[in-house]
Amino acid sequence: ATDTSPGDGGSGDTAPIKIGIIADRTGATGDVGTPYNDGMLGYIDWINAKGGIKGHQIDADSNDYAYLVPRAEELYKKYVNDGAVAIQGWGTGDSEALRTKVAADKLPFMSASYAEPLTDPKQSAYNFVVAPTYSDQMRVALNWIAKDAGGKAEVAVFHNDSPFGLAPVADGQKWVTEKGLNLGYKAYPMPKTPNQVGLLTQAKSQGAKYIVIQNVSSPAAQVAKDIKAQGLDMKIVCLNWCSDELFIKTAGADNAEGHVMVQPFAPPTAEKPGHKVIDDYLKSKGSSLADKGLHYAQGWYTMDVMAKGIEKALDAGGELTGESIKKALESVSVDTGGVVGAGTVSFTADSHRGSTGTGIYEVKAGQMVELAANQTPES
Amino acid sequence: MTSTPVSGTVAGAVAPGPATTDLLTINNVEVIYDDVILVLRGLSLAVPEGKIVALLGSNGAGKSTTLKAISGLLPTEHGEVTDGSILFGGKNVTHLDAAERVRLGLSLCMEGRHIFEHLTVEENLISGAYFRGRIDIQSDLAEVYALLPKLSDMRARVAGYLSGGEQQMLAIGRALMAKPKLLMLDEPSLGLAPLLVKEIFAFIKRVNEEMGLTVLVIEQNARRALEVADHGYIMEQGRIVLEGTAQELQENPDVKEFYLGLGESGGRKSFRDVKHYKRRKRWL
Amino acid sequence: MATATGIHHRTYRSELRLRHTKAEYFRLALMLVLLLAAPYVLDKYWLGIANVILISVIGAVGLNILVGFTGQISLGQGGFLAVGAFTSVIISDRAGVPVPISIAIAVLMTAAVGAFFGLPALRLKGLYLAIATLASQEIIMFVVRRWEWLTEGKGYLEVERLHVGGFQVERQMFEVQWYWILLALATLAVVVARNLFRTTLGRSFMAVRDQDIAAEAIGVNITRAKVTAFAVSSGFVGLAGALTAHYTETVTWERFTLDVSVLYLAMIIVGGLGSIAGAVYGAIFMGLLPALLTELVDVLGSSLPSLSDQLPALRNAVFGIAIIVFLLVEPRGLDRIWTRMKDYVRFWPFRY
Amino acid sequence: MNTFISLTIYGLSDGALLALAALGFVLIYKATRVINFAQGEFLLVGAYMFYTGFVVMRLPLIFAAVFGVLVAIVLGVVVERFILRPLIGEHAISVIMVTIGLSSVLKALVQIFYGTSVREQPPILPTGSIQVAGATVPVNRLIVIGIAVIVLFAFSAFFQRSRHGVAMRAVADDQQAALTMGISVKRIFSLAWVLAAVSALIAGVLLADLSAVEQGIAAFGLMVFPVVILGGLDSVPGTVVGGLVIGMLKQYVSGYADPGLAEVIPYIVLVAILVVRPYGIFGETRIERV
Amino acid sequence: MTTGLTRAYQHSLNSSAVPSGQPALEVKDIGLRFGGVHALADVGFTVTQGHIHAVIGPNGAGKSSLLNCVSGLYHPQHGSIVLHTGVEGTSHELTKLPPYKIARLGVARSFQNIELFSGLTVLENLMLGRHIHMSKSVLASLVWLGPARRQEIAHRALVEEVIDLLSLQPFRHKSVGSLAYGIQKRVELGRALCLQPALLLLDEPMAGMNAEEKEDMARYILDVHELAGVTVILIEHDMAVVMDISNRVSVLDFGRLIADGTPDEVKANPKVVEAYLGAEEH
Ligand SMILES: Nc1ncnc2c1ncn2[C@@H]1O[C@H](COP(=O)(O)OP(=O)(O)OP(=O)(O)O)[C@@H](O)[C@H]1O
Ligand SMILES: Nc1ncnc2c1ncn2[C@@H]1O[C@H](COP(=O)(O)OP(=O)(O)OP(=O)(O)O)[C@@H](O)[C@H]1O
Ligand SMILES: CC(C)C[C@H](N)C(=O)O
Ligand SMILES: [Mg+2]
Ligand SMILES: [Mg+2]
Repeated sequence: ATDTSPGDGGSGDTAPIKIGIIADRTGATGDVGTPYNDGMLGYIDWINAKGGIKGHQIDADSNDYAYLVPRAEELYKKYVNDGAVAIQGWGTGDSEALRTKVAADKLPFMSASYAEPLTDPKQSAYNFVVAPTYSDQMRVALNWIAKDAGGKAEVAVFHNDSPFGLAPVADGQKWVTEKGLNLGYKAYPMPKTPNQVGLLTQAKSQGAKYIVIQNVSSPAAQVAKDIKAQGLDMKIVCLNWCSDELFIKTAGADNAEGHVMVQPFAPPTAEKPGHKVIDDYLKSKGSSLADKGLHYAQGWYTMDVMAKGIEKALDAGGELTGESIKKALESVSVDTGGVVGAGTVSFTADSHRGSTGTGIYEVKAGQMVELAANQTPES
Repeated sequence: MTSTPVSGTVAGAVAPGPATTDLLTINNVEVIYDDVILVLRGLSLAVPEGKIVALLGSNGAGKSTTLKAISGLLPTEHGEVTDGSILFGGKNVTHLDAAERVRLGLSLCMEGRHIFEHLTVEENLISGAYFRGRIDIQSDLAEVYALLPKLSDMRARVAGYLSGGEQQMLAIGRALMAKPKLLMLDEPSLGLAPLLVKEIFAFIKRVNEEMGLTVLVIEQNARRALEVADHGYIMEQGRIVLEGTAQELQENPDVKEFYLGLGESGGRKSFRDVKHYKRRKRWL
Repeated sequence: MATATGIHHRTYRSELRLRHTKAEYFRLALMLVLLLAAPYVLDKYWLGIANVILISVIGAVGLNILVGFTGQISLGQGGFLAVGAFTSVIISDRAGVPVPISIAIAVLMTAAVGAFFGLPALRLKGLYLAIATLASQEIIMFVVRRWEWLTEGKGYLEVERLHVGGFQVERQMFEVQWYWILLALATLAVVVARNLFRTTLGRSFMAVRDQDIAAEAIGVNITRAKVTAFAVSSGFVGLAGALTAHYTETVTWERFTLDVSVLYLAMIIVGGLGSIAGAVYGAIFMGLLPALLTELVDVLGSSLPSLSDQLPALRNAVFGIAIIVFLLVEPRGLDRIWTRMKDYVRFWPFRY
Repeated sequence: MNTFISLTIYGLSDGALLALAALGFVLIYKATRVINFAQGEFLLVGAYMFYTGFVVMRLPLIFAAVFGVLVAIVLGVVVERFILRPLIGEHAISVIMVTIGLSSVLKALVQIFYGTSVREQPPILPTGSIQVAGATVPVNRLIVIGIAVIVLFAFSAFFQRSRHGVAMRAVADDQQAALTMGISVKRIFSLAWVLAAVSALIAGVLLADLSAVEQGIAAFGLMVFPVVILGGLDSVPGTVVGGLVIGMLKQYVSGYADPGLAEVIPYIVLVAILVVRPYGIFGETRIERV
Repeated sequence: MTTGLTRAYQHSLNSSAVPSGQPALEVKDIGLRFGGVHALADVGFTVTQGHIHAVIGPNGAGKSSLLNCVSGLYHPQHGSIVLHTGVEGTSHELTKLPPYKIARLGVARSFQNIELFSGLTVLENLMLGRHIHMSKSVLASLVWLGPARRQEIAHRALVEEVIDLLSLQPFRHKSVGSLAYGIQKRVELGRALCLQPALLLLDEPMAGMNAEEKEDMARYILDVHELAGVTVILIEHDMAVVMDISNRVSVLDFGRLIADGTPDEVKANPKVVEAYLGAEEH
């Protein structure tokens, strides 16, 4: 747990704002969960140093839940009990498990899960999704593939065998049919093995030239290695959680070369204006955004969006509650300096889909090189 | 020790020196289990080199504990020698590691056989020679098989499936593979058929006489034990209460009554004659 | 007739009571007072933890029946919890059956599934069985994950807030009301399990554990005893699973992984194998440990910020170390420590 | 056909790694009757120790290997001496639990010192592929198979030819009796744990080279269970058979059938085998007589 | 054969209705092999109701195997074992039955190496001897109050009689693991008695005992035999005991029956002397 509040007296109107963070630092998705969580904590440190939000320090309680649902629930209860006004979560499994609870407790809940059902206020009243959903990312990926292949192609979807992995699978299929894309589409759950050749074999017999991966970086990198070792002519299209520097690092620049990434959060190499504030902050701490990678920025701006909501709620006056923050968020529009999607994240009372635009990158010489910016499913 | 070809030397041939030297001496040993259970209360005894000594006593007197103390097995049972000393061949071994003592020539054949169930008969025997390093043990094996021919028919059988008595023979054979200077036997006749009991004791006598192997033996079958022993000790409640030559003990009236099961008349009494009041008195 | 406590009984009946001495009745009363006072003393968070512990008590008691009393090591707990959870929710929410009935059905269902997965125990012993139950865990998980009908393709199930007849758990009183429900059921589970081991059926389980050949030779049908033990144990676990579902209001397979099986095993081992009280102590200990660690971490985290990065890992380390140290100090668990403490107090000041 | 060949090679190399990982597990069980739930973490620690030597300390490959082996030896000795030895004679499940605790601690230690993100390590084994009967086969996979064969062969030779094999089994059967044979139980126990740690190191390093230096290596350890049960908990040859069967089975299932099924198929096979042979294919039948 | 002891027991410890002198158990030509080992070859004899029937023979002769066949732990490859339990010749073929079913017919036993339930108390061990006579309903067990408790109390009465017969009073609530060897052997006998046996099998009940304890154990066996009239098959290596207390003796050697007769006949049989007793005394 990390208490980032220097605690400035806490007199009436500058009482610290309590936020609970459910983070995965050590669990199955800790590889990407750690920089994401660091990004949030960095942001809080940064804003507190600036004097907080309208004089209120953010008092964040961040704990690791190791991607275990029961731990997440326990933490959630603790935060509720400690009087948190908003929660930052992480996984699809726990976000879904907590969905009805946050609605009942009226606590705005953001998470790193971009599963589509979370964007619908009717189903999940207090969940806010900052990035394009996994399904949207999948749609963009499919559009891109159709274009890249010049029409007909076979697509194999490799996904993590969990709610997270499954989130965009059905929607992708639907998209292909709906849009009449000339794509073959087949999904394969990824087993935990030191090679993914079995899957690749199946993809090969399917005739797939494109492999969409909805998983974290390490297994995706394994696929890249195996494609290379097998000398297969296949292109990986990673969605958000494997579209990162880690993928390149783990696979090796050589093996990663030419693969494609659908990533709503601009990587540091894309040098968006919004990166500067993070980089400056990190430099002051003797580090840099390039070191930390894009998930740091992802955590940073997710927190930023929440902070902007809180700021607006404070502006509106009255007591700061989950309910007031929700209302504020539903009318906020946050400029992320080009880092998230098209640059701005905004919600409405009817839609908690913060943005729809995502960038597409290609790995070239170990770097993520932008192929297209701000792609939406419909664009 | 190299083995002399003639008549086999299962025992590490100790030159028959002056008969008075004690190979093993125990002085005032006190043993405590689990930090509280005092079992041996100042026990002293001596085993002269080249002799057979019998240690008798009722159940629970602490006989096995004595042998465990000598062979260093107490730590495996949360037991400890808290006082006194154990000298073997002049060397103080009171707190020596169990495996080390075997190397010095102290070999124990435990009560209840303790053979290695999953090993074959031959592997059991081989394990007996383990500490002697990389040596050629074929001749030693042959000797043991010659002494206990029944084992040789069963060499490839898994020991755990042998009958109780067969296992007992194996345990003794295994102890001999260590070529000890002092062989300690804890109730070797347990579960053996009468003929075999006779043979085992004859065998003990033989290795003792022919090879000068020193033996310390615990027995419930006091009659047999005293027949072959030179010397005997009787223990009760962790102490030696009586000591003497085998001859003396055999003639002692108490020993006759309680250990040899002989009536006042000197003849064996019938089990049917045991009166109920007797056991009432004893158990209630 | 005399017992170890020096009490004399005039009838077998009085001897068969679970408690004999004043001290025992006093402790029982004290515990009752504490349990009844809890909801008025604890805040929601701690009450929530208490509720989770109460559910684990039921599951741990069940597991101990199998592992501690019958000697059949099981790593399949998570799978059986899942069976209970899914069964109850599907029957109550989808078929519209009242929750108490759906829970009862879940108990029976899990007992049946448990008995089925206990069949390998008829041939397997010891650690081989343990690993076979690991297989049952993995297989049940696989089915739960793949069988889309269970969650209607969503991957998880949402559960309606508990309502029985006219009664509905209120949001504000959620933890408190659940506390009473769970306390009642956990107490029932403990009492029932203790009853079991006062009868010949329970004793036959222990006979199978201690010496199965001898058990058979005195007329215990080992096959039946083992399968019954699996069924009874799984029944408890099914109850725990069903309660987990209704209490947490979501069911996903992620809640029933191998980690959970291991955690339950840790409870009964740290608590004390073959002791109902031990299962309770173990559930409490394992339930409180992470929460207390979180508190500790909060304290340390603010005073040693440089350390805060390591704290998540430290928590794992502390968890592991706690288990290791525990078992090194007292391999027979908390129950044993408690017994020794009682003896110490009883004989004090005459310690020897 | 070439698909089949490449699946086979991949299956074999995974199986070889599994066999190596299982080897240590079996040795420990053979001598001490302990089920080591921390075997996966031994692989993890092994991989990270080699990484430390090779990448962090920039030692030449061979010295990095020596460094790794030294740490593995220390790990084996320390774990045996301070954690397992005091529990000798306690209930099997208590001992299992301790190894579960140990696994948690080891994983945490690796996290504390190395974090959770993937570490970069240059390839140790030659990369590149060769063509075998029309299939593309990566060279490093072939080498892994080779190394595993050598190590496994060396270990089984050690146990078959030397007295230590008998001594280990003797200790497992009856520690007291082993002591009366002059067999140092402590030394045998240490030996078992050290050998287990070293074989785990080899498996861990190879696995890391094929995949990556990361936390996930520990999870590989779980697959050891089907392997050892299949082969028999106490059989060294059994690990080879079990490892290869499981490795190839997973590969074929993920290549030809449902990849999701690949994760449970070992368990299904395991149960099937156990029903027919309750002590695995080569396992020693426990003797129960009255 | 009265001992001057009069004690009134409410329960009969003997469940056989076969009249004294009639065959209680007939072993017919049984053969048992383990791989290449012939543990038993064509062994046949009859145990008469009301006898103490001793089985002796060298180590490895197959005595324990024989008992194991009778109690169903081993299944002979051929031959048959018939148990008579009723007046009207109610008889059962045992060779194909599992052990627990044989126990339910009233065959109780002790083991060569004590096989008690070491985690349980003496009382619990003895109560387990009553297992076959008790209802095992899961529901009743869980509820306790009512039938389960009544049943416990009812059966406890018989167990107390056994405790009294074997003088186990001081050990009732002791865990059997902590008891002296001799007492454990007695508890094992007690557990078998609680079954109300039709036939009692004892495998070396006196091994490892000193003279005094042997006397006691012999007395208990005689009591069981005389007071309760239980038929006993006794394996024992102490010839003094065997010759003293048994009515009939069968001798095995290498899995074969080499002699069968009264103690005196057997003692004089040269084959027995050669294979088992050895020359001199006895
Ligand atoms: N490991 C132990 N822990 C505690 N007490 C023990 C232990 N071993 C033996 N004792 C106790 O020590 C006493 C002596 O036991 P020991 O085995 O030495 O007797 P013994 O003379 O060999 O008897 P027996 O003739 O039955 O073999 C007994 O009262 C026994 O209960
Ligand atoms: N389960 C088994 N598997 C293999 N062989 C067995 C088995 N049980 C007994 N034997 C063998 O059968 C033979 C008879 O054994 P048994 O135990 O019946 O002998 P016993 O007459 O009771 O001898 P003892 O007096 O030594 O106890 C022995 O050679 C033994 O090795
Ligand atoms: C990185 C991830 C696997 C976590 C992710 N946020 C999820 O949906 O579960
Ligand atoms: Mg003794
Ligand atoms: Mg026998």
